[in-house]
Amino acid sequence: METDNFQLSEEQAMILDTVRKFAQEKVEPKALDNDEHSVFVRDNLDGLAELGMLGIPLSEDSGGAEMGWLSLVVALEELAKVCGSTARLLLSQTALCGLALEGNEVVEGVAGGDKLAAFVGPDSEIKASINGDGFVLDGCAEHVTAALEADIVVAAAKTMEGENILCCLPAESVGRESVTTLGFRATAPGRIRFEGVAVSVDALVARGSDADAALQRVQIAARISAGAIALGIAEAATAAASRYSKERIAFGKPLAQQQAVALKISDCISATVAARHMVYHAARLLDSDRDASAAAAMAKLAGVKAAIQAGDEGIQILGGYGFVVEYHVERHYRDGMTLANLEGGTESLRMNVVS
Amino acid sequence: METDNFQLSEEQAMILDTVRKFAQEKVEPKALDNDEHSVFVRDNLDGLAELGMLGIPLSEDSGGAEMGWLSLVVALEELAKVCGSTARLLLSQTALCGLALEGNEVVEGVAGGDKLAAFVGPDSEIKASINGDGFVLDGCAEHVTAALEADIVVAAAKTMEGENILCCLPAESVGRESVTTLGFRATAPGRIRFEGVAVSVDALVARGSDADAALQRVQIAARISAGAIALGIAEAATAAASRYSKERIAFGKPLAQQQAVALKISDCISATVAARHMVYHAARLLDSDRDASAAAAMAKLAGVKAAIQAGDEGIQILGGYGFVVEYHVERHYRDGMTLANLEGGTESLRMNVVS
Amino acid sequence: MSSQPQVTDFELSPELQEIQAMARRFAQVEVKPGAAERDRMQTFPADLIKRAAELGFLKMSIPTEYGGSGMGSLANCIMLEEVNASCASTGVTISVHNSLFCSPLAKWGSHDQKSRYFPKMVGGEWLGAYCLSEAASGSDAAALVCRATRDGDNWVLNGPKLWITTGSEAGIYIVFARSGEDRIKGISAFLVERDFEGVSIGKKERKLGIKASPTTEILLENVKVPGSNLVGEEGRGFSIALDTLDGGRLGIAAQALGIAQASIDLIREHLADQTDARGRPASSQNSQWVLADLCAELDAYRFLTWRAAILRDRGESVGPQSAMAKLCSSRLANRAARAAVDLLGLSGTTDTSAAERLVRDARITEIYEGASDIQRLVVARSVLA
Amino acid sequence: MSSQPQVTDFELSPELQEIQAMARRFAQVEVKPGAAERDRMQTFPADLIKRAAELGFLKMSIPTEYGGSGMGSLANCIMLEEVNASCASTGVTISVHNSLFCSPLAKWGSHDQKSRYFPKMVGGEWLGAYCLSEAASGSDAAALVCRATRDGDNWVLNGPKLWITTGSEAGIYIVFARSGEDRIKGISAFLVERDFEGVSIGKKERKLGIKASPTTEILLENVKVPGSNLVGEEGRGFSIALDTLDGGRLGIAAQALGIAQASIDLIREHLADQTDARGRPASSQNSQWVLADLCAELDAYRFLTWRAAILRDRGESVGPQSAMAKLCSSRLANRAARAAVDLLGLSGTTDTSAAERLVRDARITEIYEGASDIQRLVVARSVLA
Repeated sequence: METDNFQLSEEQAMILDTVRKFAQEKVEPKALDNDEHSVFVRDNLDGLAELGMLGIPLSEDSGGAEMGWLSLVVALEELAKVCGSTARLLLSQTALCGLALEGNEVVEGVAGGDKLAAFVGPDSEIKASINGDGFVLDGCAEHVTAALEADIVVAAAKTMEGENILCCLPAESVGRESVTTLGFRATAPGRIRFEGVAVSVDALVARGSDADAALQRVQIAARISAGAIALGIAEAATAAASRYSKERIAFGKPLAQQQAVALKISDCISATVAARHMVYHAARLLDSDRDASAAAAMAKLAGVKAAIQAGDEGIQILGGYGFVVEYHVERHYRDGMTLANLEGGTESLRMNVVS
Repeated sequence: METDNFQLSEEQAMILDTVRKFAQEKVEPKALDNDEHSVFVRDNLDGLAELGMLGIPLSEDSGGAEMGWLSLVVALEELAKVCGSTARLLLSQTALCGLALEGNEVVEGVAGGDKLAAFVGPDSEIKASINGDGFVLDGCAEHVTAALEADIVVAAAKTMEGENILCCLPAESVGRESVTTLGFRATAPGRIRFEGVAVSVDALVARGSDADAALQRVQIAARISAGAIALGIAEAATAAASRYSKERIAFGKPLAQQQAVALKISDCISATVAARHMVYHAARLLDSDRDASAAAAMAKLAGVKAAIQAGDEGIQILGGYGFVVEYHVERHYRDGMTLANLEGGTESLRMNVVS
Repeated sequence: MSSQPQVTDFELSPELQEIQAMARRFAQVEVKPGAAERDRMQTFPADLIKRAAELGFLKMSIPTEYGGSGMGSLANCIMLEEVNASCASTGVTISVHNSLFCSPLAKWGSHDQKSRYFPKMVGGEWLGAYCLSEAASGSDAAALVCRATRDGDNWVLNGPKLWITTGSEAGIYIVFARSGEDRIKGISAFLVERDFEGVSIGKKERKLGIKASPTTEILLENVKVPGSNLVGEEGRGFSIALDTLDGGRLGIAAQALGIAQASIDLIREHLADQTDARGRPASSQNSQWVLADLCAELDAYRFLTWRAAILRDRGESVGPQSAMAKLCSSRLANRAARAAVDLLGLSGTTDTSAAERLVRDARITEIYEGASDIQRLVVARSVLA
Repeated sequence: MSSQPQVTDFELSPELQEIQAMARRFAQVEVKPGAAERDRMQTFPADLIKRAAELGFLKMSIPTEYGGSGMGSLANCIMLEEVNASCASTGVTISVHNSLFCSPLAKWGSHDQKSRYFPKMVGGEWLGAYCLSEAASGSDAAALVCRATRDGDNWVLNGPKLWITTGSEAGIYIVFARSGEDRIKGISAFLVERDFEGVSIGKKERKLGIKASPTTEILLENVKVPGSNLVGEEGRGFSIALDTLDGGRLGIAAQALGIAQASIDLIREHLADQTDARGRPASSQNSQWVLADLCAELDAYRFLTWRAAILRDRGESVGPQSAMAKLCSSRLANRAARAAVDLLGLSGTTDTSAAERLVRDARITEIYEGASDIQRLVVARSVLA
């Protein structure tokens, strides 16, 4: 399962090496503890910023590195292998908030990591009503990454007339509550309430067809990015199961020699390889300015499927050890299932493939 | 689902166009009838030979075109969209018999289409016993493509001591019986019996490590090729279901507007796209002389899975129309299931991925 | 028998066990041997149907007062599972006769109708068939356009019916036709004899499976049907059609169980040959695991089918229970047959084994008498009601 | 009650219906409200266990002559499904006490043992636990190394036991230890009181689910156990362990059914809000279809579980039937819970709904008391025997 079969450029290979090293040295040691005690992984985000790995796909004008989406995919995949929360936070900061703010003056702070941002997407169906030149927002977003710690909130909302708006608000202007989540527990997830939140003209990032276009860009990029995280999760769970199966002796031989175990691992590998093809392909389409909409939906579907399958089978192969936190697989399983519902649930993505 | 997203070379695009035209004009019109009445599709093979499309991946020394395995994949995929049997016959003649005979003087006749060949692979576990300088073969191969019409039989066998041999025999020297098969009914399928069949030194193509290497090459190439056929079947069944769902009105609207139908088609598309990535990737590995063993196993698994899924769901979407021969999908379903058991069954391929 | 329990602590009553044993003997000894040949040649099993009649299998849905045995749905399911395990074409012929013709006639027909027709059905002199589907109305059955026009005391029927099981072999049909404009209440049910003038057999379908059971078009051209052959009241046709399908689905669920059982038996025999020196299974874990999963689900869905049949025998409405039984059993039949093809290897794809026929026959069970999506709709509506 | 049918035509006897109603009331009114909080805080439901004892739920596997109600496996399953639908941690505590401790003591224990211990178990004064697994012996249970050495009339036990449900809350354990060299016949079963010298509670596991049920190590260091606490004969331990698991698996199957039912209820409530102007379901076909599939399978696997429990109540060996029930039910529980997470959207992944707890709790049902592959092995061996 070497990624070099997948024809990465030298730049991408460099990013892979840098992020892998960071992930293994800085992120992995604390991943279990951060998840178990819901410790926000801000330090990992800062570390990535120092390495120049925060604004990978964003334009140079926005303070990004303009290295393309496949580069971000590679970085997310590596991070997700050791800590889904860190990868999730990077996705939120870059593919959601950073991309949504491109062209806006705030974006540099986001791309550089100085301003932590949280994203409320169209899934949350926030309502906007016209209020003079600006708007007033009402509604509730149930599960928002970094909600509790963000400096700013980037929110999509829709008017009664069906016009999309995209705005950027100071975090103090919205209601924020802690929620316990199934996965990504180290991302400071929270519920964000909009109860008559005023949006001034200054806070407006885009509206009408500009907002539509921005949200469409964000949707596609975020789905590909989520696919990459899923891929990393799938690989980590498969690797953990494979490792355990070679070490664990049962009925006089390593578990790996039980055909039933070998077949489970085989199926996880196949699903993961398929997902990698789909995710990389979608990222390449996006990087070459082609329509990646259906490819992005398929990439996220394939990734999430592989992640849940590998998490599920990984737990099964590890047995009791799979059910406890120390072996990480239960975390991969929870993160995978959680990812399925973010950036478009499975049902809506399946519909996107045919529409 | 355009193949041009998959970065074909100009040569490959040319093959695609040529074969697609041939498939649509010559093969498709008779496909239903050929299958229903088990008419052998020799004329299609001859037509491909005339177009120079028979020995695509074989070396020039062997009378082939040396255009690589991805080129064959593209050709098989196009043929399988309209007639699985024709694709299957091309696979047998080229990826099984032609490749197995490379370096042997007989190969030119096979690559050019003058000599029709049938292949008995290691799956059939034919036993070889030493007989002077040669061997005697015993055993039975249950389902052999072109068995009833072949001029020569290329057979693998194994001695008690575990030595593999590969030989080429005149078809008259083996017992041949007609069998009714689930799919690929227009390939003149048959049972081949070896009851003390003598193999002279002249008939021996390879033995020992040479035979091992040849069989390994054939196995990988044949699996990738089978994956390509599966891909074509999956695409055809998905397309038939999609077309029908747009035309058929039920409950006051086209079937395609029923979400349950749309989701079935969506899942078939995802499975097919994943399979195409896997098949093309494996072919490219083989074309660049890299180890394609696991990739070939995964490619065939993904292809067959997509083919059976699309055949099954296609029938379901067409309802009664799916169950009758005129709408082709039942044939795709039968061909897909049959393919699963040829060139290595699902269980053994899944084991190959991890070994 | 309705007052006695039919299933106690998950075991059939002695009476039902007897029917099961008789059906199994018939199926294994008489039905199984020629099944492959009949499939290949598309030969209707006329002799077997006569034998089934002799054994009383064609009069099970006919009340005792008309010469039947009035055994009910569960007995019918028990018998049908056994027959279908040997030959799905024979099985569906009996199922349609019992569940889709005799059963609605017994429930909705007049004394006169029953007196006239049941004597011919009891011994299989006439087989019954069910004409609901049309070219443009499958799952959306209420979209049918076959017309029934009043002509004095008679009705005149016009329009082709499609996908009629036993179409060319039946002596009589229950035909659903449009007697009025209302989408639902404009449909009535009629008894149409094969020999009525204007009835003819149209195209015979060339099919994936159940090839020994003729599926044909039935063409109705100015067919004069006596008023006395209207089943139930005018405008009740659609509810008769749907209620009948609730029962018919149990027959198809039983068919699916039989196909699943036959597939499992094939796999078991295939694996039983593979033992180690101590006589323990030496077949692969994969094949054993697949077998275990199939066996567990077969038992489970058999109970689901029996439960629905018992409720129907009590006269209760069984829409969702019957839908559950068909939904699960038909899916299992296909999974089991595909597993048999898979695990039998190269023999699985040739007529050396029955697997290739089972996998083709299984496929129809998810389609006819209500496709699986319709079953899901029925269950979901009931759960969300 | 063993002479009376427990299930007639797929309906529970009045007595069992009463137990079901009582358990449902307890589960919905008392168990459900605090379940999320107990999960989050990993709080053992001590008060609820007392209430369960008051309702008689802890004495169901204890014979009447020792103060129990001797209700048997089916009653136990009926009760457990209800409790588990509200809280799997509470459910497994009761299940282990009944199925894994009281049940083997009733079946294999001496009169002296029963007289000494059952009075403490009847009212929940002591909870029972089951100590089979060790760090290196999970599915391969016979590989256990915990030693039992003779010392005069006593035995001395040494070695840690792992994955002990209710480990830190139990008053007594049935411990399986190696009293001889033979892999199978060298294992014996002992009753070990929590307060015996040398017994201590080791590490408490941090788990994915059933977090209100403490899973701990039990450390045995030179624990002196009187000879009178040997259960059954010396060397019978492994067969006692396996037979006990056949029964325990039914408890886990019931737990899985409860989790599946709770997941289905969540989905149903979520979809019930979505109706069109005519009050018909307006939720997506996808969600309705998923719901229909789950409902059908739940009914089917409940029957599978009941069937096995009835056979066990009759004293028959139920290895394969019990394995089928656990295999299917546990898979369904996970599918149903994942579907709930999926269909509830963003609320499915937060503690706004119970889905995120159900999906975590469900996961253990495919693992403990014999992982699914072991169930498949049991079924396959029996089918191929």
